[in-house]
Amino acid sequence: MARVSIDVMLKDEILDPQGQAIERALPELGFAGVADVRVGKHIELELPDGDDLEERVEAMASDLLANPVIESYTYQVHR
Amino acid sequence: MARVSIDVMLKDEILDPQGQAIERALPELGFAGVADVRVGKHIELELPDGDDLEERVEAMASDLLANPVIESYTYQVHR
Amino acid sequence: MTANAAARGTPQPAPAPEKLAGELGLTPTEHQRIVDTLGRVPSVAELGAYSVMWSEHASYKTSKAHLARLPGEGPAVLVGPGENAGVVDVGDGLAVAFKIESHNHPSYVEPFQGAATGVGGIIRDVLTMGARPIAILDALRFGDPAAPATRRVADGVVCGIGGYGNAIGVPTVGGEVDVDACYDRNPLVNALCVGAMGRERLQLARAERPGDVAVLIGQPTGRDGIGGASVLASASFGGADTSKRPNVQVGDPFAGNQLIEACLQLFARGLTAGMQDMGAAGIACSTAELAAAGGLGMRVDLDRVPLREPSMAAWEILCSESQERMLALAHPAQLDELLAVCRRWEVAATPIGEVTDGDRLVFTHGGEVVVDVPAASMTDDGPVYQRPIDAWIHPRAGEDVDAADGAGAGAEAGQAGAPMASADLAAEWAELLSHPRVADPTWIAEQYDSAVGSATVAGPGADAAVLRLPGADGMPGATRRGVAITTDSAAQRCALDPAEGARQIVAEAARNVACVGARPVAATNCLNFGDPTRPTVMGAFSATVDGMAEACRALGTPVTGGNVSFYNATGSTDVHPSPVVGVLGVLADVGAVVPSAFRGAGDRVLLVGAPTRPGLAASLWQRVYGELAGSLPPVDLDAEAALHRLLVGLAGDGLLASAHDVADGGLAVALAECALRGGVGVRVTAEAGLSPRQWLFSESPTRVVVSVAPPEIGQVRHAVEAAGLGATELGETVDEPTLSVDGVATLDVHTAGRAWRGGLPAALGGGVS
Amino acid sequence: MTTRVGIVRFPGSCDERDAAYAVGLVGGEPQLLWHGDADLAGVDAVIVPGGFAYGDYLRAGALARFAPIMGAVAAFAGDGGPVLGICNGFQVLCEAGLLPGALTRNANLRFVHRWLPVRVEAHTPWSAGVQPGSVLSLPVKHGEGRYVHPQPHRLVEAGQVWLCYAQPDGSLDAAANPNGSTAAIAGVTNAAGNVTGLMPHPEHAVDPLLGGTDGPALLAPAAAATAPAG
Ligand SMILES: Nc1ncnc2c1ncn2[C@@H]1O[C@H](COP(=O)(O)OP(=O)(O)O)[C@@H](O)[C@H]1O
Ligand SMILES: [Mg+2]
Repeated sequence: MARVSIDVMLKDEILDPQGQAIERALPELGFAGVADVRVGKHIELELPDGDDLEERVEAMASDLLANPVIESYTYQVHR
Repeated sequence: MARVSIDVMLKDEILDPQGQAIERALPELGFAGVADVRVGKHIELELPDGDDLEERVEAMASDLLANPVIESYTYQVHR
Repeated sequence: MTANAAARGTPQPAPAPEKLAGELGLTPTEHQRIVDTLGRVPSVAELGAYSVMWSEHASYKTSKAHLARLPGEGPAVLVGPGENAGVVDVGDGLAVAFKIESHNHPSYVEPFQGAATGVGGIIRDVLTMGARPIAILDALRFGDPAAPATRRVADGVVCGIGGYGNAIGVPTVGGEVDVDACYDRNPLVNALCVGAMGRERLQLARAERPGDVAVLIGQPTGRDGIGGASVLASASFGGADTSKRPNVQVGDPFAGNQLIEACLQLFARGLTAGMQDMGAAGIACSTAELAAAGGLGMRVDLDRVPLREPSMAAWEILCSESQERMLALAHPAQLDELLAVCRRWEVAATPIGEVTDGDRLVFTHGGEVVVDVPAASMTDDGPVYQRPIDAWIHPRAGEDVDAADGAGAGAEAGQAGAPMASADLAAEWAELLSHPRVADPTWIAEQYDSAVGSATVAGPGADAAVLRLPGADGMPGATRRGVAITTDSAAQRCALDPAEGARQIVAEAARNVACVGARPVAATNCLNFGDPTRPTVMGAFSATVDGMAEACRALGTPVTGGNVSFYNATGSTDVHPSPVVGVLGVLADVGAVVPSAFRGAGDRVLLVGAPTRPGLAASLWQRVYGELAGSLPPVDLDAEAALHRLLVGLAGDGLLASAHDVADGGLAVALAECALRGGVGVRVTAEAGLSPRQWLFSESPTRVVVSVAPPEIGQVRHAVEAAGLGATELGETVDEPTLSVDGVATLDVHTAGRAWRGGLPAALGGGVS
Repeated sequence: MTTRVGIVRFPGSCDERDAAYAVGLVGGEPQLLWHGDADLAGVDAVIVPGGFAYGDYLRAGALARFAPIMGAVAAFAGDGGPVLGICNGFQVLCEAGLLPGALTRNANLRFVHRWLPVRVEAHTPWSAGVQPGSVLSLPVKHGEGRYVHPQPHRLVEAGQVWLCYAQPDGSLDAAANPNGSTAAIAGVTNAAGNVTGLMPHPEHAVDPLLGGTDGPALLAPAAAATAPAG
């Protein structure tokens, strides 16, 4: 089994209301100068290792975990 | 400015229905053998660099970004 | 306007304008029309603005000529078609704004956000009129449940509507849902919003005084939804990455909630002199419409528009469809107060221009004039088309299916025509109850907050939703007065016979409103059709408009607004002609609402209205057991109007324990719904003269099932007679778990309930959130 | 004298007018409190209403707890003043540490709006006239109402479980639990008992025209002066 973590983020040009709301709140909480907050999903999972591991992860990410119209993803394999 | 990414995950003992839903959906889409799916948040932000950067990030994460009753966090600084 | 007010000059001509115009979807004739209007070659920004303003979506260039045939005026209508939403006088100094709109295509690309922004858009349309949005209804069409994408799309759409409506704090109180393979790759997502206000708060989208300041209120402008215009990126800026120009907008209900409260404050304090929401074609559209409607000009400095991405070009700023934005006009002396109100609600507000004498719409960017056009050339004086029309004729229209009990010639042997044992009719009854068209909507409705606002006297499950009108400050309980609202559609009927289908949809919607005890007063509609360049599609469109116009005139429900959505197709197959009608009714006292559910055992059950006729063409029974064919029993609009008056009268006199219209699935389904909703059994006897299947499942119009306490029977009969209608006593409600039609079919409540409650989750549930 | 009940209005609140309507119906005098103000204008009780404060972005209630008004609410609670968090308000009070535990996404990942039976487990000022064991019919409407606590038995032992999702006869089972809450918990109190929070909406159950009238049983302080509970 391999451990994979996948980050799914809204594409840069897509509005991220959640990130914006956090960014606006932070100064009031005493954290000054924080910028460009973006919030996405962090997914961790295990799957059977193999030569086609990357391929399967890509397919899973683009078919289910992310909607390519508005989201992009990156992943890391921990073998 | 430093770029920081923070992953916030539900603690292991807390039910993660989103992870479970993905785990159930994957076999139907042809991805067999996927296990132990957990879904959390991936937060990216920029903040002013400085000696106390780690301290500030920890404070932000524990005061705001994660709720210690149910969540834990890890972070990475990209300078 | 300071530095840039001085900006002068003529907008720079676009390179290769004809080619660019073509890529933007403008025809050569349309391009020539722009050149003739301006007397010069248009700039890139001008081409972008004209292309979105003259798009089918924004200009109604294909439908305009036909929509003019709809009746738009009536005694209660304060604002008819043309404004952002229709407005109706509901008495006691109160007015109600309402309108329905489609968000079909975006909801296939990104179901959650597509549906969410559809809800946001229609809420802002109603808000713009000065009204507090108090209710949403959603009319949904999904593909065949067996098709691979259907559940994902359905799940995303329902979550999107709830995600936006719940969080913005406007209750979703009703709607409808259906499935058909023609919507496999083109779901229909139509959202209707109702708003309430004092009559004196009415706002019009019109510039009134030169010198008034144009203030952009709400979210910063980003590259959202610059769909059609995205070719500009590659065409004029050296192949910029077009994937960075997503056709999808993202909604922010939180920002929407703040925007509602800020705008209502502005209206309450009289701080605006015109307001326009920003939907399709964003700043270009809102400025052009405000200016043109007032016969004035406007000058806007695009450098002042707050941007999400600093590098946006002028045409991108003009055409952006970023959500949760409004354009307000303010007298300069009131500007500071306006800005202060927005600050309090943490809503950004930025003066970006001013109303000018004359008729020119002028945009400057980077110190240069990038657009300089007559405002009305973008709005009123755009192209209008009379597209070729051919009659829409369904290949199997007119077949005598009712003689074969509805199945039609193509149906499998053994199901058509052959005499049925009563056990089979019971099985058919249960099967129909589980069809998504009539099944219990709880699976969807539970995902919506239908209660926020404390105004929802009747919500999902009622024939029409009923809302008790709030006070000017939004406080619940301010009056006893209420409005009823419902949506209806019948795409299969329209596919067989668009004109008759449209008449019946209006009749059914108004009947639903009358069933709860409200007097129908106005309508709105959303016309979802296929490719208008096909003459038969235009034939169906035209016939639909005629049928709708006739019915709306006869039933006293003028059409105060609506929406047209063309190019709905799965692959190369157009969707059925799919008009959706919303009808609004008025109740003097919400305490007199009539429920659709039976109230208890021992009440008499009557069928009131027109007699039951053979009517399985386009019925739910035919959809399940046959193929679309036949001719519709026509609706008698005079009898229909009489039925509505009768129902409102009976409700006002408190004579009805329940009332429910007979529609999809016929009497069998109507009786089951009354019983299952009320937790009461029912025993009836079928009338003679029709085959049992026709009697159970015919969908012939103008019929209502009512239940009446025995002592009131005489009075009810008398009223029915006076109305020139018929009433057949079918039987009574019983304290037994049975739905029984003597000698024809019997279902136990448990079986019926399981079919009815399980239908929707079985068909559409299980998508991954 | 009528009881003055403050209702906190955050950016993104939705049910504050509903709460005010309910307070008025049970005989109290509602007063909206602005999130940016730092005092409570001398009210006798505080309701933190439902909705989506700050869009519920990040986590439900996470951003609202930093609003200036919350300092005053905490001080009022510390002095023993009655505070009630409804739905989003419950989430805010948990995030603010005024109530134990946390609220997470419903187990089936769907928003749920439904009337259901709720059993009262403990005496609190807000349910002063209600016997523990009573079953009330109330609506829930939330997407993040799954109550989580690291040691639920401690809460039970301390008498801090206020309300549970139950069957109409008062029995507890999984089918009665709409969101997967630990131990079917629908509402809790702080150790002192004056701060309470619940996911169901008593303010939406005060008007026979709107579906039910069990709500006033959980709004006792609002009614105290004119209509003694019980
Ligand atoms: N998509 C939906 N959203 C909310 N409510 C719905 C939806 N679909 C159906 N309903 C509700 O279900 C009830 C029955 O729907 P329908 O069968 O279309 O009504 P009718 O038989 O009166 O034409 C109505 O109260 C309607 O508001
Ligand atoms: Mg109907």
